[in-house]
Amino acid sequence: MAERGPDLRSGGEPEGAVEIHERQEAVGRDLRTEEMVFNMGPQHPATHGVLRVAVRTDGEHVRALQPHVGNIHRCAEKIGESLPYYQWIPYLDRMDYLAAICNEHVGCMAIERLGGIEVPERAEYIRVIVAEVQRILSHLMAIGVYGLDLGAFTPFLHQFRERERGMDLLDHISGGRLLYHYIRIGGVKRDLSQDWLDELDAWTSEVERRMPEYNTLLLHNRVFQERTFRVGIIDRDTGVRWGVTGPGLRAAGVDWDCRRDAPYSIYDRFDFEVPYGASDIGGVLGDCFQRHWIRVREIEESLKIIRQAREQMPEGPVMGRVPKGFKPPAGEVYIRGENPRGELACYMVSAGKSDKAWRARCRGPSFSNIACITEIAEGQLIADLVAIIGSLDIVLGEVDR
Amino acid sequence: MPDDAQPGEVLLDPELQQSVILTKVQWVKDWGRRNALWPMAFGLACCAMEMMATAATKYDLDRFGAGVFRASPRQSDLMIVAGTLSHKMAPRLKRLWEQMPDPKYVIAMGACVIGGGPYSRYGYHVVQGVDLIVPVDVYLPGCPPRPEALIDAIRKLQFRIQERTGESLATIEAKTGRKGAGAARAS
Amino acid sequence: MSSLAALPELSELIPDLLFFIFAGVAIVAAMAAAVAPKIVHAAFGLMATFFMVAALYAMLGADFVALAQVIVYVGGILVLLVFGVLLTARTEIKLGVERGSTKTFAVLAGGLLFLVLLLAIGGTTFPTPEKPAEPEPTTADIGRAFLDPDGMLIPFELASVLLLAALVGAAYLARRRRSDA
Amino acid sequence: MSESTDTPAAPPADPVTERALAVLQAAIPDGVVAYELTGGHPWIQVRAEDLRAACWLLRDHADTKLDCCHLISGVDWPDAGEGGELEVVYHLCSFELKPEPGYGQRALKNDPWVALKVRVPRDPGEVPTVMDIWTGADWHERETWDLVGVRFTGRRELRRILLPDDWPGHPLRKDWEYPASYHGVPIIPPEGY
Amino acid sequence: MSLLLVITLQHYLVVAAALFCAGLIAVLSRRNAVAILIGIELMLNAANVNLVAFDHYNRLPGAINGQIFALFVLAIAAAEAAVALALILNVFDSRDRIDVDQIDTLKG
Amino acid sequence: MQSLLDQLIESTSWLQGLPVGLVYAAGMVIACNLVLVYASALAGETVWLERRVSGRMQARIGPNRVGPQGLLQFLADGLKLLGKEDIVPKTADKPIFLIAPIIVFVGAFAAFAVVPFGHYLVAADMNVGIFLVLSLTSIEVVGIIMAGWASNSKWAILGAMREVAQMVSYELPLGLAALSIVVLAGTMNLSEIVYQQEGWFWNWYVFRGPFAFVAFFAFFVSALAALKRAPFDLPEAESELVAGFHTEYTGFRFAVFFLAEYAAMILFSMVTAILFLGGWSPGFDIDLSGPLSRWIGALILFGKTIALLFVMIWVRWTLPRFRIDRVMYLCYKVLLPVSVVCVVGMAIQVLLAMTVFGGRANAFGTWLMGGG
Repeated sequence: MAERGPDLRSGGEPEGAVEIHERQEAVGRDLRTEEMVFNMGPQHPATHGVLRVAVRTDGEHVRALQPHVGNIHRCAEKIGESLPYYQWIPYLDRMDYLAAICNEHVGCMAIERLGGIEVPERAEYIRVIVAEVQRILSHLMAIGVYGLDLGAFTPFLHQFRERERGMDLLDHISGGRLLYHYIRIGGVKRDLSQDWLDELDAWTSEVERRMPEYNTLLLHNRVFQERTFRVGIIDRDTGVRWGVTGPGLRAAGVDWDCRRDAPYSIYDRFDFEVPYGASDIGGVLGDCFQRHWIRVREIEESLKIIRQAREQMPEGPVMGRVPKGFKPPAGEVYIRGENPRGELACYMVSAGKSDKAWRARCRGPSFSNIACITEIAEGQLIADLVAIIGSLDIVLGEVDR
Repeated sequence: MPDDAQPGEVLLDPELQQSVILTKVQWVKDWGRRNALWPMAFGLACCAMEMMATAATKYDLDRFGAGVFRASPRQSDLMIVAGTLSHKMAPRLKRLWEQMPDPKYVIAMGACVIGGGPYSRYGYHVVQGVDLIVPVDVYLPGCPPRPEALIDAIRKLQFRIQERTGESLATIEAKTGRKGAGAARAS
Repeated sequence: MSSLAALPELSELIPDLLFFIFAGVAIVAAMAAAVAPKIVHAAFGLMATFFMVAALYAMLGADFVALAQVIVYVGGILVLLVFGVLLTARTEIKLGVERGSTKTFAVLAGGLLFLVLLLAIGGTTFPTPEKPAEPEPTTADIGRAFLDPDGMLIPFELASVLLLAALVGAAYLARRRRSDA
Repeated sequence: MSESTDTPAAPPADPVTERALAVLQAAIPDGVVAYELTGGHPWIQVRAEDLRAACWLLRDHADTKLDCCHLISGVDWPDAGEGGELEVVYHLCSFELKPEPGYGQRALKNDPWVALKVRVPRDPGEVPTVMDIWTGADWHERETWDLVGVRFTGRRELRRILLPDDWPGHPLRKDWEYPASYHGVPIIPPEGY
Repeated sequence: MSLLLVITLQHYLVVAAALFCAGLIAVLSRRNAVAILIGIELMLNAANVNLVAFDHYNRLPGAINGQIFALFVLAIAAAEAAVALALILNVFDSRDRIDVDQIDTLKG
Repeated sequence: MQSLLDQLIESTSWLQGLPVGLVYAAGMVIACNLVLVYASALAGETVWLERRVSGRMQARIGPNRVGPQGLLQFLADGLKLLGKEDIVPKTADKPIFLIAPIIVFVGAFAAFAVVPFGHYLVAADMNVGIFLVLSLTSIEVVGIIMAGWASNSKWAILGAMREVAQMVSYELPLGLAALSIVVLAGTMNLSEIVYQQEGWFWNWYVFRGPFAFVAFFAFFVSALAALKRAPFDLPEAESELVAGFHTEYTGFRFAVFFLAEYAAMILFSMVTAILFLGGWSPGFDIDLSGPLSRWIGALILFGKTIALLFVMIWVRWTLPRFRIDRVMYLCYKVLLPVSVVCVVGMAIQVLLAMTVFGGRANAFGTWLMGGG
């Protein structure tokens, strides 16, 4: 092993240099220390996967940065064009592997709309229930991993206790722990049993009981607050301009949630609040703390939705009529749904000739969310950069698709 | 265990086999190696979540001494390639693997890294198996494999280290000239 | 340490040996610090010198001074120096090589001075007492001397004022100049 | 989808798209090439040279205020026109304008977004950039260039984003061929897989 | 203590002289300001060795003036290093170099 | 040490035939090795303790397969690290890269020489004990900056810079908090300080007045920071700097860093126990100076050390990491003023005890003025 590079994750690659924003050229004489170019990632504990961020720093301060994505580009759109519609659903699962059900939900809705397939009432309720369970799981993960990014290991492992139980719940109905392929075109794979629903109730109350514990460890922790207050502020203008959606946008004070304001599926039948950023929560509008706070609040709201859906759920079949050799007519469809990370949108074009889509396009919310760090992380400390990337809660599978 | 070699037959020097003391020393060394497999904190995609779950509360990889996830490849012994390996990532993976000190082990976790998995047919950007890039010691199928399976893979690797005197696949390949000689397959 | 006085001959050699080790390493490290081509190596040579000098102090019975040497020189000044080196490392390439003539002159001057000093030391008879002072705890004595109004109180206070002035001055000089100010 | 409650015979027009169309037709009457106001996916198609004007208008006009570029998609139509066409679809939405009460319950259960389309010949496939209008369009444009090969003009740098810089071709073109290998690593699965 | 009979004051003085000369060489030959500072520290150390050695070999009972002087030198060295480094950083900041040959104007 | 050896020579016949100096030298070497082995093994077991305790705190189990209850885990880790390939990066500054871990190791382990494990159970009973501990631990900074610089890696150098800034700053409150106990005790000899705290637990220095009480916390927090333990673990913050200054170190050299870190933890826990918590004094009036009972004292000190180690682990696995500016804020605007007040207040307390409360004449005066 004679040949060993000098430093681990940097150098050697031609695209390693940071592109500099035009206005940063005039940094001038303020630089007193040596400027260094870091390559955070693609294997770096804080980049949540294989994101690579080239950072130009001045001491501890970030001068400029450029995220490089595509390290797990898995060609989901090409596969969507190459496979029949129903075979594409598992690939949607793998896009945002922390919110597989939500992805399936949106993808199936798009295909159903394209082919005019109706979904039974009970299946819609089941979809909402499992999607909200998935949202809680995803947010639990986001909260825990955010603690990990900030150096608090324990909340991360504690949340896994609840997360494992929730994953078991979905495992029971689908046979997979992480990726489910439970929601199918025209309905869901199988009905929920009474035992499962009882188990769901036990789990929801357990989550409700544990949330204050996590909040003590993170949300109300002085050190945590000092790390997140006034850090990585995404204000309304920046967020909208960059196309940030989900908790990131709501933390900026935008009172918008697809589930309530543009309801898909049957979300208009439930009564829930949409938490959004305000200056009296702590920190300032749109900072890392508020993003975290919104995730915590959304878990509570999801619990509400689950309970309501559980009460209202009618009896009936769970699978609609899907024609054999499903061939939708020519046309397009654009569906967006509220994923844990933001708005997932599916744009499908059918040429009407085959059982394969002509174009299957997905908007991963993380893709737009992570793009904005070039702007918001400038001038922050390196430690803050970690806090910002963590608070955006990206999943690289969805960024790269 | 694979069928191609009796433990200690091809892979040990005959001289080494005869020397009892050396064998004992080797046993102690291997005992250390197998009980302190520090994985690199290196996840690619979905399987990385299951890898985290394996290290976390319910499954607790740390019981086997394999729970010290090191961020630096210089300090890790085991690379769990968890997730889909893309062509863009492949050179970096190779580089990270090269930065690990010997003896080093690789577990290919998940269908994608074993042979491209679901992306094999149409996924133009997915490498058809991580063994095209680095030698793999244990293959762990599944999409994604369950945490129990990962624990099993690590146990398999531990047995393999003890039986094969700690040599990683890279060394064995160089010695025997056979590619893929002695790779194990977990459940 | 009282019973050490009764040691037989064998152990008498140990301090001598130690002295020559410490002194030798100190001188070699000092020369390395003076001529090492890399400034960082020079700084680490300096560190070795500091340690060895501290050891010499300890041999001279000045334990407090020895530890002060370690804590101030190694823990403070040296770290400052290395920090300065790291912050100005960009210039290292330009400054690594000195002009040959300057170097020769410097070594000549240094060697000459050393010869002169050697001659002076060899030619002088120092009034050495029969027995050097017994090594005893010096901390209390030093403290008393520092706070004795008839002794070192005023210089001590002046030194503290000096340190304060240096602190303020250094902070002022090294402050970040705002380019927009 | 539970659309069974109301499936009218004549589908109503999408109000947001209708408004956007009115705004566009008032300002750049020649710009709008075609439009579709009903159905599951209403859209407006503009000429490529009027795209930027249309986007500025839709973003800033008080009636539309489409302040967010939600998604940019490129679609390859190799059989359309002469030598094929590339279609770029901009899905725009607004966080400024709240949907009217009951918007969600309207017959067309849909979101308040507007689809703006532009079609250009496949070669050279040049479309003016909208990156300065919506900053977030930056990465979407880069991705569309990367995968579909739409050349966005007038922007800072149009580099690949997902694929490596030296990747051959644009994979989502319908006539793209799988290369045999990339840097010595095979891309096509081994025989008999 | 009878252990130091072989080692006399002169031994220490020679060590101090050597250290001083090393410092002198550094000061004379180097052009990097930090390296010159290193030389100065060496010279100060040499002085300190002398002070402590004289204190040890010629001490009146109860008086440890040599050690106290050494401590003063220590304090002054610390102050000097801090100010000098601040100056060097300042010069580096404005000139982008710490080469003493080229810092010949007082005006920054 | 001296007296122990004297006793040994008196009681053993064949030793009397040898030159005393030789016996002393051999005794010193053996004692040093014993201390080294003891401290290393303890450091190794502290790693195990940390992993088990953190496991329990995280609803996990922690290592339990290697040896009984996983007690041999550290042995496996150590053996493995010894057998790893030793990589020196091509662009590294080789000599400095190789020396750096040794300096860190020396800085952490040498200070054990003056730490008394029990009555007379001390390798070198120095009069400037606590001063030596502080000055030797400051050597560690140099080793770390060498490691960071020589690695020629950006993460390493950034970690080293953080470490230097943090360590140099926190030495001030650390030293001052220790100084307030020195004012009270009137000595820097660690054994002497423990003798003064023998008897009932209210004699422990932590309970002697408000300033000592505050100084205890100032000392412990500063020690946490100087040890770069979470929440002050910025120099090796995994999520920020990969592994900080030892990013490029492999195998044995990394193990040395690792061991030195845990040894320093034990050292500071022990010193805290000695300075503030009565050392080997069990908290009630009992004589532990006998040849056998001094080992009981050693066990008691060991227990106190473990308790403090547990607190360190507890803190680490509970709190998120500070940011560098908050770390500096905490040092210069909180701990430094507090510790200065402690020193001054302690001086006033001792003065008051001497003048107003009658000094040694009554029990309260004695309690208030310590040994000073």
